[in-house]
Amino acid sequence: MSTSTPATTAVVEHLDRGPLSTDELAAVIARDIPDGSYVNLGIGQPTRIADHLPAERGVVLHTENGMLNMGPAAVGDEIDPDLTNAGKVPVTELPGAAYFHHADSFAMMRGGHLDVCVLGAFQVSTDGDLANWHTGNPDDIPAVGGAMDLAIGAKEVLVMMTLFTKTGAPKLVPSCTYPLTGLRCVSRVYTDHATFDITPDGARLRETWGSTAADLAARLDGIVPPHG
Amino acid sequence: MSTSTPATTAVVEHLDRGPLSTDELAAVIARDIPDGSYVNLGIGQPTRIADHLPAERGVVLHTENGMLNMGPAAVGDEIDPDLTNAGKVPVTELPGAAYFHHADSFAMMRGGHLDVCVLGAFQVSTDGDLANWHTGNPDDIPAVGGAMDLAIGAKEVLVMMTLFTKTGAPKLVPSCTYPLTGLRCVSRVYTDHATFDITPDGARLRETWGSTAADLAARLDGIVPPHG
Amino acid sequence: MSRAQVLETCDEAVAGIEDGSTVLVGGFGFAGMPFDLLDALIRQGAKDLTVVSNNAGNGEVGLAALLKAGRVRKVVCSFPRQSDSYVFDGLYRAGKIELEVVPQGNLAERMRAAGAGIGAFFCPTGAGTTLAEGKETRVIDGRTHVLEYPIKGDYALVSAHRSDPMGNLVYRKTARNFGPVMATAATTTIVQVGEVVAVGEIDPETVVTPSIYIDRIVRVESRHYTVQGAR
Amino acid sequence: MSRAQVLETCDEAVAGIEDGSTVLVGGFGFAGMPFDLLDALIRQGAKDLTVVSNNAGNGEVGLAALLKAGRVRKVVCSFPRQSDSYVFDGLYRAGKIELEVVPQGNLAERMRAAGAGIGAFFCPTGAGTTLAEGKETRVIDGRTHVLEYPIKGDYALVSAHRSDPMGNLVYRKTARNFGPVMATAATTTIVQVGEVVAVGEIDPETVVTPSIYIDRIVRVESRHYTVQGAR
Repeated sequence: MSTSTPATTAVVEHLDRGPLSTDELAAVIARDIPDGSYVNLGIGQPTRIADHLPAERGVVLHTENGMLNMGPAAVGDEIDPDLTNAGKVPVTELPGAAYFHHADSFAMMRGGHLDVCVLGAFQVSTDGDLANWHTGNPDDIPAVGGAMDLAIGAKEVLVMMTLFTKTGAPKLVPSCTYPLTGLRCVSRVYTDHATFDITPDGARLRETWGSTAADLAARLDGIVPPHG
Repeated sequence: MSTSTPATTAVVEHLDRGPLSTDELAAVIARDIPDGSYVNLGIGQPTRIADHLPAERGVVLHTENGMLNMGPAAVGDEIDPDLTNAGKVPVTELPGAAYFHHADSFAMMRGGHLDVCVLGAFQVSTDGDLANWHTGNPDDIPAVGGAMDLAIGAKEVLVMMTLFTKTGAPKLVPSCTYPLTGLRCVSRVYTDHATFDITPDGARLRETWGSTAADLAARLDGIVPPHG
Repeated sequence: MSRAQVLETCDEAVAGIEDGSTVLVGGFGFAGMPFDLLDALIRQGAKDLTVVSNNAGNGEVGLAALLKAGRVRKVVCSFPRQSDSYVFDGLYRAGKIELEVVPQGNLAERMRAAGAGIGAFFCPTGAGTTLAEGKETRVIDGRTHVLEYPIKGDYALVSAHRSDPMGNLVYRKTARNFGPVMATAATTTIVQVGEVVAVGEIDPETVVTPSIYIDRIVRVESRHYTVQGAR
Repeated sequence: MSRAQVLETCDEAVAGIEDGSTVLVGGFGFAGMPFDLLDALIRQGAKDLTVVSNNAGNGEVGLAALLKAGRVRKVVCSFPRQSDSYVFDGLYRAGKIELEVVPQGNLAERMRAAGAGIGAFFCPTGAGTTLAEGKETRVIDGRTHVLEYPIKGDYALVSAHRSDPMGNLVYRKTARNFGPVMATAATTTIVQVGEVVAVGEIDPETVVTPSIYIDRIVRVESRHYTVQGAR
């Protein structure tokens, strides 16, 4: 996973620009996914990463509703209601695909065979807890889908999210206040402002966009102090 | 299972002949297997039952090495080393067959989906314990195969064996002395001299060949006294 | 289970489903949903049902129609909340239906366990979360596992692509999803298929659900549906 | 696991198997036995192996040849005793090999558990017998169940009928047996196949082992073997 990590622990700061757009963030994550790996992209923003994984990268996409080597979204006559992704969006099949039933699909996920999954999140704790399934609001209808299985099952669980809520509150926090999806399962957090490795010492900044590491660390609790 | 059982509890005695041959016993068991049922025939003598199940009976044979609707033994050019039964004897495939892997095959057995299995036995206890996998002789190499899975898994576990050892000792006994395969799993015992139902009260004689019920009961321990 | 019956109508296929039954309903959204069997079940009238399905219905067809008809006491599913799950949402908020949310992998594996004779299993999914509250846990190889029990159905309603008269089934693309697992986990499995071909026409190497799991088969007219809804 | 490698020789395919490894070996008798990979493993020289397989070798080829070469410390299997298992029998009676007998269903299910992330499971098989002695038991729904743990391999050696270069596999008839389960249960899965076809030539509906489980693929000449032995 770490071919793009600099040899030193210095944080790479991109100060000549603002935070990443969703699409730019998707491209950053795509860059870090090793060629030839088997990957599950969660519903929502992570789906966008597929646009940045050209065929020559050899990345095989898994969808938990029973398919490997899923292709791009179906358009026009390609649309087949028997062929959808986990978000129930019509998709296509690539050569070398395979179909299987739900127990086999989740055995694949839970058995540790996926190299990478990328999930959205409400919050991630600096020691890697993930909260992405329930706001905790008693009026909300809970719905977990496959999130808890992916969280415990993939070899690397990456999170893609904005670093702050609309009101400016950090979503990378010392301890999640939202109901948890999985404990200590996240290995890396990708956000519009910065990427972080979850290490035994806490969340460590890797790369920033539009802010210095020091400025970001000051806005967050529980971040390993940057040495760059 | 009991379409051939007389409405009364009277034992049917066939005194105009001797004990059944293996082939005759196989025919008796075949007669009691309901049309259209899914059946596993254990290695050895029970295999012979297939010869008495004509196609119009609609009985589907399962072999634990991954197949439903197994056909008769292969001969001549039919022999295909990729197609064998659980005894590793080449067999054939009938129309409507299905292949599956070993975990799926045993899920089918253990999940209670087989209507009937017929197993050989060293001993059966009068409360239905089965001993058929190991003589208990310390010089013997133990080998269990699928016997313990069949014993707990099939809806009806039938035993096919001789009633007495070569030295005349009963094999239907109050308590097995051989190592057990399964506890209280046998529902009916078919032997050359007689058939028995295993009931909550013990083994109950159903039908005899060449001996009266009273004579057989006298040679056995733990038999429900015949009222015939 | 002994030989399957091929029936003429969906009404015959769902005959005898009792009030209070647990019914496993195939499909992931609309893909693989047994629309025609669900319509027949509404006509049949069984009520007070517990439905186990991945979702809690979409739009007003299929499972949502069964819910709307007031026949379901409880839904066991992984993902009830969808953009068009307003029938369920309304019943839930009105306190007219119970909900048990189960992680999707546990939903599948617990039904597999029911079909495979597994009494219970330990799995890390959900450990430390509210969905594992009150459940037995155990640390195995340094990792917390949760003990999960089988989910068994009285009936399974499944949709498949093709069957032979014995009940060997093949599915189509991701419409396969829960069908093969549910078929193993119910006392009585009822399947609607688009086509019944002669025995021997399905390659035994490609059978996904072997005939042993199927009790009743009914052929239905192929129905045009979109991801937005059936018909 | 990331993309599979297609290798030219079985020697390359078994490279790196360390002394002391646990090796899952496919096959039920000779059907599905990876003869060529086993021959290469003998040449490769790894020793002190634990072999998990349904049987303990037949005649003097395949698994029996590996045993005869003295490379196996322990066999975990369901059925070691066969009419032609004299190589194993001799080693066992001479105290030169350990044996763990596992009911066949537990053997399959424990490997499935290893592949499926199940930490342990309760099953009635063997309850009350000597094969469950010392194992944890629990009464579930009135029936005694035994707690069984996963069997995980460092390597799996599997034989399949056909592959594409990604590692999607199909098998042939009852030679399928343990291959699909073992492929999921090992850190590194090595498969010998009779044919490698282009990506896209295997119908995605008929794939039995999806590519994710396969690490190394080698094509071998089709070998004539009988139920009595290979070649």
